[in-house]
Amino acid sequence: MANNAKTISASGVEPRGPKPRPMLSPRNIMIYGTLFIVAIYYALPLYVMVVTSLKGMPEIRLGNIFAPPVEVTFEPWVKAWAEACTGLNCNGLSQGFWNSVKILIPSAALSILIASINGYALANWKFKGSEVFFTILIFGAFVPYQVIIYPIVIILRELNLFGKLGGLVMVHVIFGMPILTLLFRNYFTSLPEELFKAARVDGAGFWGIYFRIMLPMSLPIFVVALILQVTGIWNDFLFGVIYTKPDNYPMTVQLNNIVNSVQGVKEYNVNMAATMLTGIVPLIIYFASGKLFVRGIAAGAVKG
Amino acid sequence: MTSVSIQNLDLNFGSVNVLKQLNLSIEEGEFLVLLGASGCGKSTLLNCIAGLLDVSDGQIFINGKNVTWAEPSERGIGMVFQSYALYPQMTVKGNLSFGLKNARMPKQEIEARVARAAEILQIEPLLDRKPGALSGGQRQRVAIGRALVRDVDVFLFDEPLSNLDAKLRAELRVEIKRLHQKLGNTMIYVTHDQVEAMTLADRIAIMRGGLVQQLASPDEIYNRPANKYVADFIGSPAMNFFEGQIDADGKFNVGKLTIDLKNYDFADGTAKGEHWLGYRPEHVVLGEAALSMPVHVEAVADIVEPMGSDTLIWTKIEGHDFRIRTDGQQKVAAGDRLVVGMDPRFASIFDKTTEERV
Amino acid sequence: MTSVSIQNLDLNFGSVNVLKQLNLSIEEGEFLVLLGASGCGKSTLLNCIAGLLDVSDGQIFINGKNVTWAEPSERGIGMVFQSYALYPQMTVKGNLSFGLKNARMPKQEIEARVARAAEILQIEPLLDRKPGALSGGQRQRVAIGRALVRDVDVFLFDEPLSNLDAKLRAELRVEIKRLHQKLGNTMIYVTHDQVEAMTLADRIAIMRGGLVQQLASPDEIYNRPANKYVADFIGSPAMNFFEGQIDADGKFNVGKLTIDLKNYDFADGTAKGEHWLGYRPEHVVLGEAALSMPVHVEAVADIVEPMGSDTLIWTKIEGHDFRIRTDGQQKVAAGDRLVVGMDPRFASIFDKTTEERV
Amino acid sequence: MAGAKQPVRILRNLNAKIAALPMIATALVIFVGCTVWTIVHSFTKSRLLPKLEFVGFDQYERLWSTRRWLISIENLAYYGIGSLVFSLTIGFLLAALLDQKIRFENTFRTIILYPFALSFIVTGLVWQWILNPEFGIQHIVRSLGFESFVFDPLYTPDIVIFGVLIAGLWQGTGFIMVIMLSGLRGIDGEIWKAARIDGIPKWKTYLFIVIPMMRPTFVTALVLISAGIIKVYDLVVAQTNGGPGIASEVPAKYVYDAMFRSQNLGQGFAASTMMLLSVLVVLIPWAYLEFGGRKNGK
Amino acid sequence: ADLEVTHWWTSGGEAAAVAEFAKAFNEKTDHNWVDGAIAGSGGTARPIIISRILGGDPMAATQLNHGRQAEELIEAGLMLDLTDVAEAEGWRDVVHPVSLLDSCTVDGRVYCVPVNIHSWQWLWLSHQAYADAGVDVPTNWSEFVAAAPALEAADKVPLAMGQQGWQTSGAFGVINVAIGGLDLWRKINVDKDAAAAASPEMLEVFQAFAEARSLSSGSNVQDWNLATNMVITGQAGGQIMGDWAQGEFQVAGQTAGEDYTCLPGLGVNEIISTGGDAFYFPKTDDPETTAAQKELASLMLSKEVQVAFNLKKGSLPVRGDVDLQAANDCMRKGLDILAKGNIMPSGDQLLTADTSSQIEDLLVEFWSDTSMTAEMAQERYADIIANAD
Ligand SMILES: Nc1ncnc2c1ncn2[C@@H]1O[C@H](COP(=O)(O)OP(=O)(O)OP(=O)(O)O)[C@@H](O)[C@H]1O
Ligand SMILES: Nc1ncnc2c1ncn2[C@@H]1O[C@H](COP(=O)(O)OP(=O)(O)OP(=O)(O)O)[C@@H](O)[C@H]1O
Ligand SMILES: [Mg+2]
Ligand SMILES: [Mg+2]
Repeated sequence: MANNAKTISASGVEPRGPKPRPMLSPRNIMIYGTLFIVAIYYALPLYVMVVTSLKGMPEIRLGNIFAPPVEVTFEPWVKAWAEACTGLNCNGLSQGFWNSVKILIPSAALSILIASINGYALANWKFKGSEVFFTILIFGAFVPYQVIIYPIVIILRELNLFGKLGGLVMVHVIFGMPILTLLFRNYFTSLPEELFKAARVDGAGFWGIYFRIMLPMSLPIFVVALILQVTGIWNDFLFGVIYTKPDNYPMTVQLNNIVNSVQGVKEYNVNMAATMLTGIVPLIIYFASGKLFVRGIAAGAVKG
Repeated sequence: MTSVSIQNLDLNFGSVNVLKQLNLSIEEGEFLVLLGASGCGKSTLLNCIAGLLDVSDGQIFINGKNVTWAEPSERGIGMVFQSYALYPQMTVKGNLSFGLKNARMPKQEIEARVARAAEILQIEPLLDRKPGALSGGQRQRVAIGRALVRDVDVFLFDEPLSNLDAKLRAELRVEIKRLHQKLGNTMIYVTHDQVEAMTLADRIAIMRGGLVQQLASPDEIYNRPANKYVADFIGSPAMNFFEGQIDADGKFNVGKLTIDLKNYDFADGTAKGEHWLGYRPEHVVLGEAALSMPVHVEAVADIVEPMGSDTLIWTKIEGHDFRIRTDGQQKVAAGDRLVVGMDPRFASIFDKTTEERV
Repeated sequence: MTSVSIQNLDLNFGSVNVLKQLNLSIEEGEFLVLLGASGCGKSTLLNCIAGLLDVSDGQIFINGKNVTWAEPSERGIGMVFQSYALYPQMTVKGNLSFGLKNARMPKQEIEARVARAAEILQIEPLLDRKPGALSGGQRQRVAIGRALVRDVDVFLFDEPLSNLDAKLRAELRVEIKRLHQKLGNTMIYVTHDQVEAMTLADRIAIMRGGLVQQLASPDEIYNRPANKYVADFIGSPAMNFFEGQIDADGKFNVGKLTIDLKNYDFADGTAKGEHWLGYRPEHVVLGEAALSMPVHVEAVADIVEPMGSDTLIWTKIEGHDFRIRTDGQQKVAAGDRLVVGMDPRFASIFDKTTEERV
Repeated sequence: MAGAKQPVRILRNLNAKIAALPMIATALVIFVGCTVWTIVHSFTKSRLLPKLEFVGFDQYERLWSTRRWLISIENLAYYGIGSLVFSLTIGFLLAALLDQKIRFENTFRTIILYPFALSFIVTGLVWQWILNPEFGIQHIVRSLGFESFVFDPLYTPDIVIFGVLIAGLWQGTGFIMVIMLSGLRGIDGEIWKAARIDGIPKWKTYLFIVIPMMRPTFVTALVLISAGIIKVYDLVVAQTNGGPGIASEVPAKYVYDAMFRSQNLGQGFAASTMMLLSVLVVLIPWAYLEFGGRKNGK
Repeated sequence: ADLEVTHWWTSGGEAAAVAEFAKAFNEKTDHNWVDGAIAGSGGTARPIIISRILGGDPMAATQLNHGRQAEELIEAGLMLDLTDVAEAEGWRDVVHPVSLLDSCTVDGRVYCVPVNIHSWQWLWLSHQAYADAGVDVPTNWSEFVAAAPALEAADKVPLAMGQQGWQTSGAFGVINVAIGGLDLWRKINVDKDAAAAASPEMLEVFQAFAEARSLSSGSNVQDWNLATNMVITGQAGGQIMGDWAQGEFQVAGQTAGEDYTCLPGLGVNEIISTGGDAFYFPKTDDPETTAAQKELASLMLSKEVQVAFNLKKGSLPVRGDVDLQAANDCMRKGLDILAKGNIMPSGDQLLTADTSSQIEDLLVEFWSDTSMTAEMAQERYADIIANAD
């Protein structure tokens, strides 16, 4: 079709209808070519992880990390999940997985709840000094963790929360608060203020407006917050190391332990399987809700 | 009886003084329109009345009760917003009953009130829809309904029509007027559209920079504007102004043109010295009839804008831009010579420095 | 000579057919306004002419050249957008000259053109400011200047005034008109504001659903609308309509009212059967004078809207809403009995089914 | 005040204040309290346990004469500048590519963004594996016949930080791209049309018109990247653990090691105070631009 | 009671050794060993252990290198006083050398249980590598250096070395004593004599260390046991590593003297350091736990456990009165040296963590940065010693 139109115009016939655009224009080749290469760069590590985790050790030693497995074996996965050892504990990652779940659910729920209420209060119920606290909080988003790791150890000790799940949850809530609060504040600020005024005229109070008016309108931002928190908390390493004990180690810490507990030779396949297993939860969350995430970000979530 | 009374109201945003010692009192059943340019503090004043802003100083009384510190929901007011501010996740019914539920009213009573409001506003068939599925006009009605069900004494409107297109705006304007006739509540209505103000108001308060410039009936404001600002603000196209002197004989001189002001009702005898003379474009008379007017002068049509029902003519008289509004059947073309007739009775004179009407 | 000619233009967005076999031809130096409700395809058509959208079918000629496949910059058009689309980081001068620099025009030539455009638009003092530091009207002028410097044959405007407030809009409207008189370029102007359309256009194309409903001078469109849609769309307040029958005698009957159409210029003899009769609110005569009109009837004023220069009266005649526009000095109050006079010469008759003018 | 009682100010909107208590507590106790605590203790001789034995600026003097700290700072500078420059350019270029109304936009975006979901630990391990000269890229290229090919950044002290950077960019650019994309989508479409009518080529439109217009987006991205840079820790721990030697040490790791490995809290606090200072150097101009500038603009 | 015990023994041989403790504890008492292994060497584990103790949620027992590391914890009263157990069981009499117990003692109170003697001073040599290269297995450091070119020619790494800091600084200590002699070492580490650190003798040590650096240039592994693995598989000629490497050879089924050779003191200066691991017992409020802790403490020093543990670990028992029939060739060499009294304290006992990590940082940097000369390193070394406390 396009070809046809071209010959006609070349032979002097009037242009008519849509301008012919060849599929293989240099522009398209450039764009798709670049994107393709970029996609390979980004996809490669995942591919390597998957492929390596499905190989046996001998095959790895023969060594092309990019080659697909000749003989697919799920043993590394089984091993990583249930058998890999750290010291005397040979339970693999499974325990860490459940620990992470136990840490994740309350931390994410609580931090999102608190941050959304904070954001709501800051957006709609400004009181004297609220901006000051907010500024401090935002400043907190940029404070290197190292600056406050140690004092928090002391605070947790005084609260008798150190090493307990509750302590770690509290730490996650605290460190998630600045960014989430900013996110929610910006979002609630972007909602029409008149809605809030209307509800006040209708006699709804602080909580009434929050639960009945604001919450039902905030799905996009909750999705963004949820994704950020789930990935953030799941992927956390530093707090997991410092503020928990081995019983409660989250998955990342166990991953690091397993990968660094070398017995004889490094079992790259098991390591990669363990790595995959650790990454799988955030990946699923991300793949399942990527579009919403992008939309939420675009909705001004990250602005300002 | 006074329905709403505002005494020495001050409102500051930080160091910005938005309302300045404002006094206003509104009679029961009156339809008061707050009119003014953008940013003059209309919404701010309305929010103060509604209790959505904490006043910096002064007092607000509604139905004789001091409500300066009362919560918005306790003031006996209902408010309709520019964006309607309907709760998007609730049905129309939910929207209407939200305030009543908050007040813990018995279910039956709620039902009854919602039904009554829906009937008044003719939105019965929409009760189970969500706002997203309503047209602009329907949303507007629901927004009014939300105030209606609460059986309030005072309705506050903040530019309720400015998001709508011209056609719908004209229709809903009439509906609001009908509603006011039917309900008889006090209504305070903010707009910056002078057509709305003129058509709806019992009285108009023209605001500027946090001060009320003139508070009077539409007729008065249109015909006897209190100062040059008001005169310029009201009327489209805007009033024509001449800058000139009034001499000892009570004659206004601008360039070669002399206008005898003997029929003009000065506030105190006559005035002298530098003044502005304002004349509305629609009071100009053209053609034959112009010659019989006390003042007539020749001019060349610069631009002609036919608007169907009327025609606007832009011209220049004595170096001042001069607009003429004449009816649509008058065939004038750009470049035509015109005879322009004016009647000093319709003119307004403003002091050059104070810009107050004399 | 034809400046822009559009032949059998089709445009689809996916499966949505936005423009349907549209034909339009615009004379050189003509000021054509595309008028229509939101979403009718005005901007789409303009974008097709500008080359910003690929047409699905049909051809576009500008100055006799087939530009269907040409790049926007090669078409000899300039475009002014609703949001102005000024480059915010460049000064006014930068905005004006960026396109020229890009075309590798010699520096001197650029300077000269910018200076000329700045002079025409009286924006010389603004040349070194950034758009952020300009008022709405000034931005508008810079946006026009950007088209001006490129010395194009055709100016395209996409609702250039709709972001401005009423006052400024009226002023700039006049300025655009002046500019057109001065430059004499072809101009295609999109708006949904009928006042703009009426005042600016040499010809108006009324669009609806991707089709041109009527293409004629403002006067023609106002007085002889081609169909009921156009009649209803143009004029504010809208035309009054009566639904009735024309009998064998050429009389229009609605309820007890009979209107003799003998002075109406039917397209082909007389018509019979179900029809609409339209009558403009401003053609109504009240009071004494009404009695001398061919048709007169009594009615009760329902709502009265004084608007300063005019007064709108809402009433009901034979069960149909009926609007009357009369001058501002007429004192009518709601509830007054009126005598309403109409002249059939000003009426428009539309077929009941096709809604075409007969 | 005739008749009406003036309510107590504090009690106005009490619920809002109660609801904000966790925030207030966090802001005051954690972010102010703990920071001050750390700064105060950075002037002490604390070893394993915090002690208020002040030693003036001794800790700082020692800090700035410690090679490892200097290397850490240097690495942070390389890593920081590298990740700022590359994140912004790559992120923007990718966003611009995706903005060309291409097919499979979602697929490409998903592929580019997924690493963001992974932890730095995972990222570090994978890239350690891919950059391993005996198995990874070097090995592959060599086995293709290029025997002398050398690509072992993680084992070459001079460039190890760039090996870390590759992994860091892989993890983070997707997110920057999404931000850029939403910034691009936020640009008024009429600007594009105006530029086309002016006959301005696409790349010029991006360079001279769109990028300047996206300043807020760039600032947001810049701040996010900077905040991430200063905190970089997990990635280095997982990928190189500071090696080879101390060639890929970073300040965050220095702090951690000083506090817990060397058991010299004072030193760790001094280093973290320096980190805080460098954050402020980034943050204050930003805050000024964002908030100060906005006020002036209006 | 459940006792959580943290340690960083996660490699194959180490884990097997810990399992002996766990087994004994579970079998011989009513209590339960909860293993809290932390992977990735003491550098990773120590912070975690310490922050937990400080955080008020201590484990019941933890491995720590005895010496000055725990001093402040003890001073802060966070550690359980074991003096009563020690006195009741006469530790002072059974622990040999008694200096090990001294380093657990602060102000006359005993706070830790030494569980083994680890000596760093070993050079492990692969018979296979030398056979492949066609040279004899060296018997001392200079022979080792001389044989290097032959190994390199055979595409082998002369000296295997992991990339972790403690390995580098450990090897330095070994070379220091072997090349510079014990007196020099004492002057520097015990007396903190900066002049000695800057002496020409010390320069020789640094030069030898630089030589080691160049011999290990092909060694890219991270972990010490991977380096050991290179020796086991014959990819590398030798490795300087403590006696715990023994465990890896054992797990790999190799026999000392046949498959590999160990040279104490690099074959130059036969001496071993008496550092080692010790267990500390953080204080708790729970009397039951305290009782269990004390039981574990005494169990760790008991004869059978010492034997079982040390055989697996490859280290020497801390009791002079046990008989290690099962000990292999290398262990016997160690025991002999111990019996002769050729012992030296370990660096951990003399330098603060701060100083030793400064030295470690320096050595690690030196090791990886070939542009740094021995002189440059020595200068900075002397500086650190001058500022040590
Ligand atoms: N929250 C606020 N903080 C600071 N200044 C404000 C705030 N709200 C309004 N203002 C300022 O107060 C003045 C009056 O604002 P207001 O909204 O009352 O104007 P308005 O008359 O309603 O205008 P419009 O017709 O545009 O709605 C304006 O100058 C505005 O900038
Ligand atoms: N990019 C697009 N994709 C799909 N549909 C579109 C697109 N752009 C416009 N349309 C549809 O085409 C129709 C015509 O749109 P157009 O913008 O031309 O209307 P318009 O007359 O300019 O309206 P307005 O007065 O609101 O600007 C509308 O129904 C619109 O929904
Ligand atoms: Mg307002
Ligand atoms: Mg449009």
